[in-house]
Amino acid sequence: MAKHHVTTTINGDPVEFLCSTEQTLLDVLRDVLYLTGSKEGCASGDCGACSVTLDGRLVCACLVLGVEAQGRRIETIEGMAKGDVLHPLQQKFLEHAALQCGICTPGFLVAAKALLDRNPDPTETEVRYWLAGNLCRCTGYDKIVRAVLDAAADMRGS
Amino acid sequence: MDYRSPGTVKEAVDLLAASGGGAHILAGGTDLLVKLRTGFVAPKLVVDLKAIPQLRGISSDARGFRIGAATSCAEIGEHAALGAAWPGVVEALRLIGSTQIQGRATLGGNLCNASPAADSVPALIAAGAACEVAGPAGEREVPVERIVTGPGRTSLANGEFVLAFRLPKPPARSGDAYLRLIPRTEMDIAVVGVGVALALDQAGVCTQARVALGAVAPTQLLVADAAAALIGTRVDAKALAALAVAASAACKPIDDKRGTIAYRVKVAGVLARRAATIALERAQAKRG
Amino acid sequence: MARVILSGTLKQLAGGASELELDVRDVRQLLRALGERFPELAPHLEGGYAIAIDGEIFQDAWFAPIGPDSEVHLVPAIRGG
Amino acid sequence: MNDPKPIGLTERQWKVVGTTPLRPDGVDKVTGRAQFGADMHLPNMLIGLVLRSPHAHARIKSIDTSKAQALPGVKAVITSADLCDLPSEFVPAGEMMVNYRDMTRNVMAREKALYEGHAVAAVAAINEAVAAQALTLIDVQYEVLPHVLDVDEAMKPDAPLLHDDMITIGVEPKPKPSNVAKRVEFALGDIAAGFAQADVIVEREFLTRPVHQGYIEPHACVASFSEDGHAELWCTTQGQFIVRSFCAKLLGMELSKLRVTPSEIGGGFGGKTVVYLEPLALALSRKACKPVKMVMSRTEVFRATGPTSGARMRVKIGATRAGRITAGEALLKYQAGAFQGSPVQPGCMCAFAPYDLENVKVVGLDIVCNRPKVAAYRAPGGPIAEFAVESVIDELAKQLKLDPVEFRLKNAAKEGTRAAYGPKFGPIGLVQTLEAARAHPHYRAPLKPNQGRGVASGFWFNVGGDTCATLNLSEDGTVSLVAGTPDIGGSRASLAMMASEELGIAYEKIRPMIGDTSALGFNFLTGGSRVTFSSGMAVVEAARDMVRQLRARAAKIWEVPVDEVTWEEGVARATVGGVPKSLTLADIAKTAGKTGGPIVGSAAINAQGAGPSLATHVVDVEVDVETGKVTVLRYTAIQDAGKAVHPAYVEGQMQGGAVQGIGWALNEEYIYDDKGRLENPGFLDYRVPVCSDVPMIDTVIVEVPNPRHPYGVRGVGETPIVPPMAAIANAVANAIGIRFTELPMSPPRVLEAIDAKQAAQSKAAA
Repeated sequence: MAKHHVTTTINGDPVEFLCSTEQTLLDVLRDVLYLTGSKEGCASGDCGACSVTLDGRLVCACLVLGVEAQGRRIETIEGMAKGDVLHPLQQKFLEHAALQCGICTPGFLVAAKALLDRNPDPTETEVRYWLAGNLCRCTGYDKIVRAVLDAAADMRGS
Repeated sequence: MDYRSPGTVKEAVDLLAASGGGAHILAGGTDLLVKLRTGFVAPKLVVDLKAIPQLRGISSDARGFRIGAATSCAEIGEHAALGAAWPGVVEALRLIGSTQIQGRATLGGNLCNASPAADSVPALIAAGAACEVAGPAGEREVPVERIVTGPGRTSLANGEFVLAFRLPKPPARSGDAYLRLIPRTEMDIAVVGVGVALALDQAGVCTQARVALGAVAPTQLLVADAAAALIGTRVDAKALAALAVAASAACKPIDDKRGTIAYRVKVAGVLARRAATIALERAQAKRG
Repeated sequence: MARVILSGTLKQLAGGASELELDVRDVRQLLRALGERFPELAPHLEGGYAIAIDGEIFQDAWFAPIGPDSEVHLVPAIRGG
Repeated sequence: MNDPKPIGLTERQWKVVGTTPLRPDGVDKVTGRAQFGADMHLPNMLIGLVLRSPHAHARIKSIDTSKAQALPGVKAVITSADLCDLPSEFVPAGEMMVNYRDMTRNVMAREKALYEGHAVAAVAAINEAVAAQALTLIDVQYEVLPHVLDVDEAMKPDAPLLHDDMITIGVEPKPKPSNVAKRVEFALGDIAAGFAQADVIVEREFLTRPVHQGYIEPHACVASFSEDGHAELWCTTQGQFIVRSFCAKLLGMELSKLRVTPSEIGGGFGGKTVVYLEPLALALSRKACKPVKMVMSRTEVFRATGPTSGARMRVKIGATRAGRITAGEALLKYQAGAFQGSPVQPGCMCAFAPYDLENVKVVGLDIVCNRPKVAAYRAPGGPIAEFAVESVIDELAKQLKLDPVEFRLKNAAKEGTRAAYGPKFGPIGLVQTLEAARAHPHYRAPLKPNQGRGVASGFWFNVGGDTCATLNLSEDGTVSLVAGTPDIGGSRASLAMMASEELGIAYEKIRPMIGDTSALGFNFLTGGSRVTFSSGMAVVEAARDMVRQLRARAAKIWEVPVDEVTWEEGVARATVGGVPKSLTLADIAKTAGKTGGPIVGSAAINAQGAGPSLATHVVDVEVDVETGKVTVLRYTAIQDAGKAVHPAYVEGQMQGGAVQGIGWALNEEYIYDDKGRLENPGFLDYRVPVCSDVPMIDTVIVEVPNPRHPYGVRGVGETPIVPPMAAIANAVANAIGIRFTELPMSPPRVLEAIDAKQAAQSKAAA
């Protein structure tokens, strides 16, 4: 089976790649394009470490075929900071010590950004349920939730 | 394994029919990709239905709502009119997986994956939803409860697929609700799911009811006895108790890694009572 | 003379001796003395045990000093996760 | 952000320690730049996959790899024949006692496959698809044997034996072979006399199930063997040096020929203190002479790594009416998995450690069964035993009509208390954590029907061990800090803070990194809550070494005796000919070449004197009595940190441990079918807590300094997982009047108990 030629946009840049049908978007990001910021924790959509947005919708890259990226717009963790300016969420995660090992962090940040893009003033409960698909085994979630709420407050204020 | 993304219903029907069962439909992919990854399925062809306009989006007409079978749950959840008309259906489909899963999962996939535990299905059945089915012989409309015939099995013929879901206009003074039991608050498969839809007359007496159970039998169950326990009552404590008994009695569950027979039977009754209470409140709220 | 206390498995291996007085000035001397007196004990002492000298635990520390009035316990080495 | 304010008991005025600067590796981790185990790519790299046993227990009659070997694109196939067989003896490896016979067999099955998922062969091929196809071409002939999963079955006289030659250690006369690897015993005082003095005795049986560490990053490595027999290994591990020791032994290599570089590590909790893929990747690379990458799937992680033991336990405690415990007795039977080595010994030692008891007897059994070999998991052994003991303590308090904190205070171990395992404690902070719990507003907050509050305390030893650290002073006065303990939760920050404190230069001037095995002498692994303690001690010593050199250089420059030069806040000062002189660290660095050469501070120590950390947790739960679902409403974790160097990361350890404990208490368990195959090898049905399951976890840091650490540090990482299971069980008991002695307290189990109680009540009423 010949590979598919896919033309897509990743973090605002035009990107072309070849992939087989079996390869997921996560496989393509990590193994073909070397965008290894999206992590594979489960390959079944249960951990959220590979969270990216696809045409603005939060998805698990492990549950999208690479070939489905054709003509779509993908945002990954690598596109979150603008130049040397961190996104407020990135900055707040650092300030709140909202990461320990850091493997889940890219997924949490992408997911949290998708939340704040839609809901600039979420409650703690809304944050917790929105992020329920992102597993963190280190922090107990406390500092992550605080960081998201604080980033939201900051972004509303600015 | 090849991948095709047809742009029309006919093209999709032809591809599926020509594959002789060797093709697998891709909608949201949240079940299929896991099955591909684990080797549970190994189709020769994957047919992505998302490029077909008839499978996308939500519209309403005199009959009610039409939801394209490949519309993502996230999109459906954002449709205010649908949420106001059928809050139980919407809360059910919003329970399918995480935010990430919501961005991809579809009603068509949730139904045709044919899991006894699919969250949207009991709510759709309770709401009296039907499927528009396309296939080599043309299109037909089928009640949702007739699609799934067993775990992983549907009544769809080779080349057929679900185009859209039809939800009727809700009757006056009606309400629906869906509740499920999972061990955590999110990310689990339902151990028991219960959808209830009911309508009241002006005096507050229940005139219509449909009660559907999930994860307690090889397919979702539409439980006539449970509905009968409500119809003609004011959905008071006695009726709710009878509903719980009827719901529990209808269960034919198995012991598995997600729950025991005894647990599912008991909790089906509890959730039926609680879901009916919410549906009642919603129906009463519409009274004014 | 330091007071050396064996318990549990070590006590069994030492033929039931639970407490003894030994003239030792550091951990290596202690291990040697125990090994000579209880040959059954010797293979178990190498690495598997830590030495508590007056309440303070030493692991793999031959030259940790033992005072003339020290109370010494042999306890299983702890590694942790 | 919330500003952690520890209850401080140290006198020293700190400048850096106790603040919460941003972590040095933080930006890399929030931008996706950080390189974890699976993120490494090398040119010409092959992909390796493992063939695993589908049977829980089977003799391997033959393995034919010829067809796989012949598949185009396959570059190497290995079986156990490609690894060294080694004798059964416990030998020191670094600081651990290791049985290499078992290790080589766990890494790759030899005579028998001992659990479903046990590796039996591995391939390396040009890509994953070819490697996967090659696995299907390997023909393994098995003779399936009866299997045994649990300790009670494994101890039956007719139980199938995993190892035909296993004779229980610690039993005289030597018994015939069995699945019991070892019996350990700890005793103090006279247990019979102790119980004779008791007015109230509570005795209960407990059952816990294995739980997985659940790190989000699966095991991953890249191995690259060169034709001259040298090898490089990149891997996600808690200890690059122990990986080197293990792999060199299993491959028959000299240590100097293998360099191991730890990647960023995506969680470990003890589960990455052993090797699985690493020796296989090296053996494949040695055969193929190309780099080989191996990454486990989540399913493989569950089937073949971790977990910690499940256990069957009996605990009996007696107390006087006045509330003094007179005796405690426990029998702990821990699953080891396929090879000996459960954490039953530390479990025995922890069981009664929080209490001042005169009469104690604890017996532990280490029992093999057809499950993956257990690996360390946060305070290994402690949470299991202490769940049982803290549950009985709670029940005793209730029978004595004493507040559970008050009862614990009456019996709490403190400085000078003889631990149940022998020695006397130095200063420890249990009493302070209990007093903080009692004083906390949480402890007095009102509760509603079906809600309950539970309390439990917990103990963990903490460890020290071999540790090196180097501080390299650069020409511009900045410092690169090299440590040898992988940073699993922010330790680079705390190490840089300690260097900053000691050198008197800004935290930002110090760049910490984790060295590979060629950069430093041997370091024991990141585990046992030892990093801030041991690497911290080494960093402080290395900094003091550097300060000595800085003062000497200043003395040379000023031509005064070195003891006239002081070092304060990063500046050397002396009075030279009546004139006060000063040189900053940067000044001295600039001319270092001229004054004697580069300045490097280093320390290579075997850190002794680790101080135990004790904790008390308070939790409120609500039970849905119709569905059996338990919801955690409020949680407060209180712990003695000795000295919290970076309080936010100390809090993070407490919060993370508490939530892991919540998962252990409520939902996490392995489910096996009747053939011994794992039915829930994924995060869908192995239910770790998700964000919406838990409330904020309040923390109180208590600081009872560890006198043996220059800054008073104790480890903090492990103790937080000890109290939650009992605290939650105690809370559930208070909510609905039912004592759970079995974990997890999942909805079906809770509802069954509620129904049984109601049935018993209506029967009694009838």
